[in-house]
Amino acid sequence: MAETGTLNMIQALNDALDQTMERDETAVILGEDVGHFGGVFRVTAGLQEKYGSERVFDTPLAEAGIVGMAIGMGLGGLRPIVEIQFADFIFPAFDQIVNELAKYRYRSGGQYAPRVLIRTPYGGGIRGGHYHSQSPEAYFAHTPGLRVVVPSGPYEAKGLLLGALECDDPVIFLEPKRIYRAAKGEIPLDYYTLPLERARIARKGVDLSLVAWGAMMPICLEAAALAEGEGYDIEVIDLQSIAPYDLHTLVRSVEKTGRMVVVHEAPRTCGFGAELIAAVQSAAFEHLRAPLERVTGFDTPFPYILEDHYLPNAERVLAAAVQAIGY
Amino acid sequence: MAETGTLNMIQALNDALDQTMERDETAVILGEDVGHFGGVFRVTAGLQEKYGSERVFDTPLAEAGIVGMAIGMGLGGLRPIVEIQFADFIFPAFDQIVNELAKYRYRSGGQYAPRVLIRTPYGGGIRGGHYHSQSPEAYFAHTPGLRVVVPSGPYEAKGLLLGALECDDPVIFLEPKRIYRAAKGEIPLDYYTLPLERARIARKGVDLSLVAWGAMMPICLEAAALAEGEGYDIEVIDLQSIAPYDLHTLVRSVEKTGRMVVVHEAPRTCGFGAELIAAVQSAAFEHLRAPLERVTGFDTPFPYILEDHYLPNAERVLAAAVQAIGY
Amino acid sequence: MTEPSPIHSAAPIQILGEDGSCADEHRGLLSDEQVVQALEAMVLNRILDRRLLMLQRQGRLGFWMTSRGEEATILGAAVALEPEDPIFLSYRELGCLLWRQIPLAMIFNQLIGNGRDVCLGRQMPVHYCYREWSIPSVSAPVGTQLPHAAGFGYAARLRGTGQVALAFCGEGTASQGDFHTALNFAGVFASPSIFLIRNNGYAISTPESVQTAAESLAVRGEGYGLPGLQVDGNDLLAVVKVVGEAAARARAGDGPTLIEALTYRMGAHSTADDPSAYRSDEEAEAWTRLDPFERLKRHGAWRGVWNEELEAETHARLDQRVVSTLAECEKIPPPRVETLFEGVLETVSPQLEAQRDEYLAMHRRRSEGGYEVP
Amino acid sequence: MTEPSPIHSAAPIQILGEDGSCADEHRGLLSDEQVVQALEAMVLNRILDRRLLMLQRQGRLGFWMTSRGEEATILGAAVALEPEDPIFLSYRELGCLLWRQIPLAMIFNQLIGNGRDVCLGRQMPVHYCYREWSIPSVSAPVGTQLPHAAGFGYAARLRGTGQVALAFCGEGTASQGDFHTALNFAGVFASPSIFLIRNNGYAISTPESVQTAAESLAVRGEGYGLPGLQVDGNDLLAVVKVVGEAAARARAGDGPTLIEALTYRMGAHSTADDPSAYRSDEEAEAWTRLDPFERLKRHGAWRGVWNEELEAETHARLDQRVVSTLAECEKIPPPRVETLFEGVLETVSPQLEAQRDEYLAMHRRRSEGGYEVP
Ligand SMILES: Cc1ncc(C[n+]2csc(CCOP(=O)(O)OP(=O)(O)O)c2C)c(N)n1
Ligand SMILES: Cc1ncc(C[n+]2csc(CCOP(=O)(O)OP(=O)(O)O)c2C)c(N)n1
Ligand SMILES: [Mg+2]
Ligand SMILES: [Mg+2]
Repeated sequence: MAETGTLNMIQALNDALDQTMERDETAVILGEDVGHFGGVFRVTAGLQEKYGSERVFDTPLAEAGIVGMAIGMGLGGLRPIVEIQFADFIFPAFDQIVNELAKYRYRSGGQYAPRVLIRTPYGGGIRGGHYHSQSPEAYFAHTPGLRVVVPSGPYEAKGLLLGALECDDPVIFLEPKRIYRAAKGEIPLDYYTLPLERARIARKGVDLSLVAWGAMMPICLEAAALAEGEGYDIEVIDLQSIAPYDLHTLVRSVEKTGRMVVVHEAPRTCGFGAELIAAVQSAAFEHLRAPLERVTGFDTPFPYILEDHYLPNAERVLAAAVQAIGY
Repeated sequence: MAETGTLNMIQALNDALDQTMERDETAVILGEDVGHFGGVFRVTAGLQEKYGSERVFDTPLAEAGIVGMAIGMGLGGLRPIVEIQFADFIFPAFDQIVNELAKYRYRSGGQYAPRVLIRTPYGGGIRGGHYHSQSPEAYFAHTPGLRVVVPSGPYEAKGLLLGALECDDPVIFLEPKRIYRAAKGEIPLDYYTLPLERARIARKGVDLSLVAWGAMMPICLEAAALAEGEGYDIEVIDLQSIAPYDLHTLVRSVEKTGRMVVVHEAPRTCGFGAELIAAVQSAAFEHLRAPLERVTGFDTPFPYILEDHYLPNAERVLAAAVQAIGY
Repeated sequence: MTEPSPIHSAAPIQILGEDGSCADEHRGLLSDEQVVQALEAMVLNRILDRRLLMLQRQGRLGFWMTSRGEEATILGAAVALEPEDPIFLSYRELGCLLWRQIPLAMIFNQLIGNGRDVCLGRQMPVHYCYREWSIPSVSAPVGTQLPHAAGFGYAARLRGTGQVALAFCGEGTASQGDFHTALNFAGVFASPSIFLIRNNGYAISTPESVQTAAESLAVRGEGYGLPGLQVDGNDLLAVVKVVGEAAARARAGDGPTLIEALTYRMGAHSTADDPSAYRSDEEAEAWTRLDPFERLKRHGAWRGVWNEELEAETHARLDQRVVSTLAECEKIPPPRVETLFEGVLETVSPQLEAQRDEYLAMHRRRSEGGYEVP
Repeated sequence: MTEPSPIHSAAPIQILGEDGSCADEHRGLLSDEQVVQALEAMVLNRILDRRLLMLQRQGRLGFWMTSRGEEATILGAAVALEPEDPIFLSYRELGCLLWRQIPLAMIFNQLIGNGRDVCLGRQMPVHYCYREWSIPSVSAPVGTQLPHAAGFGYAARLRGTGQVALAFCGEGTASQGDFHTALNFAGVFASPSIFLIRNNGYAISTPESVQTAAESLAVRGEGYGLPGLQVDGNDLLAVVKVVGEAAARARAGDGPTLIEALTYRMGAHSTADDPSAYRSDEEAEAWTRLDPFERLKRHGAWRGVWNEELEAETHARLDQRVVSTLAECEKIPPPRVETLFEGVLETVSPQLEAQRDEYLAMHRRRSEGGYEVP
């Protein structure tokens, strides 16, 4: 029987990287402070020591350079794994990601498909203010040619990261830093992968479909537990893959519940919740018993002191859920 | 009575810039080839000659530098008007726009609010392939702190540009280059402004609300005319301002028609159509008689040879409209 | 452990001797009074670094970044400029605020993010903005401020204000694309601006040697058609001289200057960092011998305007002020919840308005008696 | 009209004399056979420039960008490299494809975007990609290819392939942030790579003087710790020498090189451009005297391997090949509509699948008898 261990998300990610570096000699890890220091969140700790500074290395402080260079490394036959220190700092590399990485396979008629995976801690909840809290998933989901994957716990983190590293597509792998250490789980120590683009039903229920990802999962589960106390039975779905996304699972759920609330940290307008609602209302129109709603960050920059007001919490989620159920 | 003239969109924009440069001595125009040459689309033609090369000038070829410098000029009391040669080339400046320009007012508690307007030709229909065709409105609409404005004809172009130049917010002004010269109109030669964030009902109708912006407007009007031949009476709405957007007008329309189709060129997933549908289904749920649908570019990079298949046309719009009406 | 590279090879401009003396011709760079003011600012800087670090450890402050070891570079720039010259800070330049005499309470209000913070507690500590003192808004993405300085300089010239814009950045930040566009644009447009690299040897854990293979960063100036100079960043007088001359050139219409100040980050990168994980004690130790505060003290003594009693007295006085001001500022309640929704655009968008109204209704219910299922 | 700045002040490396001669020591840079091959490639290049321009004017081609005047720079780089060395093109480097003997038909298929284009007609003309010939994909956003070359070089060294990556860019493009990060990363990691600036005086209408206030672009090398050289870009032998030496250095583990080739864009920027709006006839005229084709012809004659008959014969033969190949390629139908939906990711996403199915159903109805209201 496979061994298991109690790991937090950072350890699970580190384990996935370690196993990849071990199995795939073309894999390299690059980013700011990822080498000797092991990354500001320690996700790459110990890897430079183990695999050498040619395969795990610090870069100059320039995200556009990091991603641009990684694309070139991918073209040259390596499997670069990039860390962007905070998702808020991915924007200097936006052109390289959106105009180059995302389009390289398509525009070359499949002759080149640089296998670049970009890991980056994202989201709020750590008192990081404007620039250590943003959730940029919608930007990337709107960019054809990218995968966007978000784990919600250690088991998912390891399995999805290994799954993403097996696939040849460019991946934006968003790590909910707020639960980096909070979420611990008993997970297999062996190599395993989770399928991409498959949503996970985290809690079964019949009254409402609550959809979220990353650090909003514990919030939603908390809200569902509170709702249970009020006599409501909520289904909670962990989207896991934002792009492509598993519409099928959502639609099946909403066909049953007739109601959906999407929860995300990013600002509401044109966030990924909008996409899910637009798609679900089209596919499950006849089954809708209430408007599909969103509980999200507000249309403001991410605040510092008032962060707790900005971030969706169980109370706000519960209120929206109850309102939808009572519609 | 005010004089009018027959102007195409380029001339109308040029006129608006000219009048602004005349009235506001803090206004300056910068960008690649905007000076002596007057811009690759000639929107700034003649302005350097008239206002001098300190106020209308070519920059080095670096969009991040252009926007970054414009922000600094704004902080220093100027009113910079930036041209990004094609919207596809705005991404090197994405960090400056999203992390700096959009957040400057908020993060400084209103102490500084750089008045930067960024004009850029966007959209397909000119056989421009991947990199001369993109429609990036959703990226900016998802970024709190920016206005996003899109004119659909010469009258709107002049009035909205002058309106945008009067307001103190950062504006992304997207110009549908496909109809730069095609659309001609009899417009006032005097100074006038159109209000921002107000949608325009371009055609009244009762059977369906067709919502679009920019170069999709003529397509929608064509589809509505075709539909009329089939006996359907379609309301066509020109959104004009993407951010903020005029939900009120949409909801009023859908309350009447019970149906909505949104048309845009950008890829479907998480495009701005998703937002409109999510918001309208929430606000007008009881009035919906059919699922709200989208006719959009596909989730692929913008193609070259197969562009005509990619871009929404009257046929596709009509099909979606008729399907919704017949639902 | 990765061996840290030897730091700073080239020979920078220096004025202050080992013993605190300087050549006669340089004495006039600062008046005796200014030397005392600078020493007072350094005393205050060190007090703040110590007290705020403590405060952070006690959980009373979210975050802090010390500038110990870099005070001469930071202060020197402020000293050399006119008060109306905007200084685009990176984040580690508390000394500029102190030199400009921004009230301590205003600084604390920002750090705490209380209701009197001019920025309404919207940003993390050290992300200052004080328009009244020509300090534009600090943001975390490094390097973004550099083209702003180029643009501000352009505006100042066009509007005839006579201002010169100075932007700080770290040597790590000089790797960003924004560094390139800023210096290149500044050069092309002869913008009255100054770019001052605080080369303190590290970008978090990453040593200078990973940022560039060049001999120096100053040498990049030539690639943009501007003077590029290295200065001993621990020598206040040298920094004042170099920045002052750059400012004079800029004001005379001779364009921008790149300055690389060689210094050392004596403390951690921030309160989230532990430098012992990536650099040797000996290295840090060696740099304490070059401590800019000690150096300026010797200079003060050499001039006969500073001594231990004066320092002790100053320290006590300022420490007292810090403690009492802090206590006052900590009492101020946080910004009103409503402020979260204000000032994104000039007016509140209909979308945000709806979000605000919905949230505030819930918030009021909550304040009036716990949360409530609607 | 804005007076165009005097172009190129510094004295670049030169080998070919006015009369087509060269010093004995340099003769071996190219064999006689290679000189003839290069001349043939130039003849073909000019034929293509002329024919494709015509084709575009006739509406049979969407777009074209000539490289007239810059052939020596472009060809020289290809000549100096090994066939497996990737060349990251900007867009104006047809000559590299010709030197690598990519079949004309494959080039035309791309330009036309027909169903046999290896890239399936997905990009505008001149956005080449030929993996078999180590030509990665060209994209329009200028400068993005530069860090790719740095990264490719890194990969080549780690994998021990012995390849050197070369990236072209224009002098305008050297203003982009990607230029900075590419050269800096290449320097720091001693990536076996070469960065070759085609300084042709203009970025569309913008003269070189607006791109930089520096004396040269080559001087930027020092700021990244790499050799930076200027070469006469109209002198094929000089380009071959400089690029060849850079490649040898890179292969020996001595890292990257920055080369600035001074040349001139004799034609318009593209078929969408008219240069008479922004530069004087005299200037363009002056540069025809430095035409790299004429110069190489004189060199061929000096070597005794080229003459007018040979040229006429070559021209006729190649022109004939161009015309007949073009005719063949124009007959090939466009890519199938289905290809629009293929290859975005490794597999078609469910979202795109739904879009495809819906569209193809409509498309089939349409093909079967005009559009139809469902
Ligand atoms: C664009 C961006 N990337 C990454 C970071 C995270 N980060 C904050 S400070 C820092 C190091 C900066 O080093 P340097 O420029 O040398 O300044 P110093 O801290 O030494 O003063 C990094 C990587 C950031 N703030 N912005
Ligand atoms: C990022 C970006 N901005 C703008 C453009 C539009 N554009 C295409 S070519 C060009 C000029 C390029 O000049 P240069 O780098 O000197 O190369 P050259 O055309 O002279 O060969 C411009 C501005 C672009 N393609 N990409
Ligand atoms: Mg540093
Ligand atoms: Mg050029």
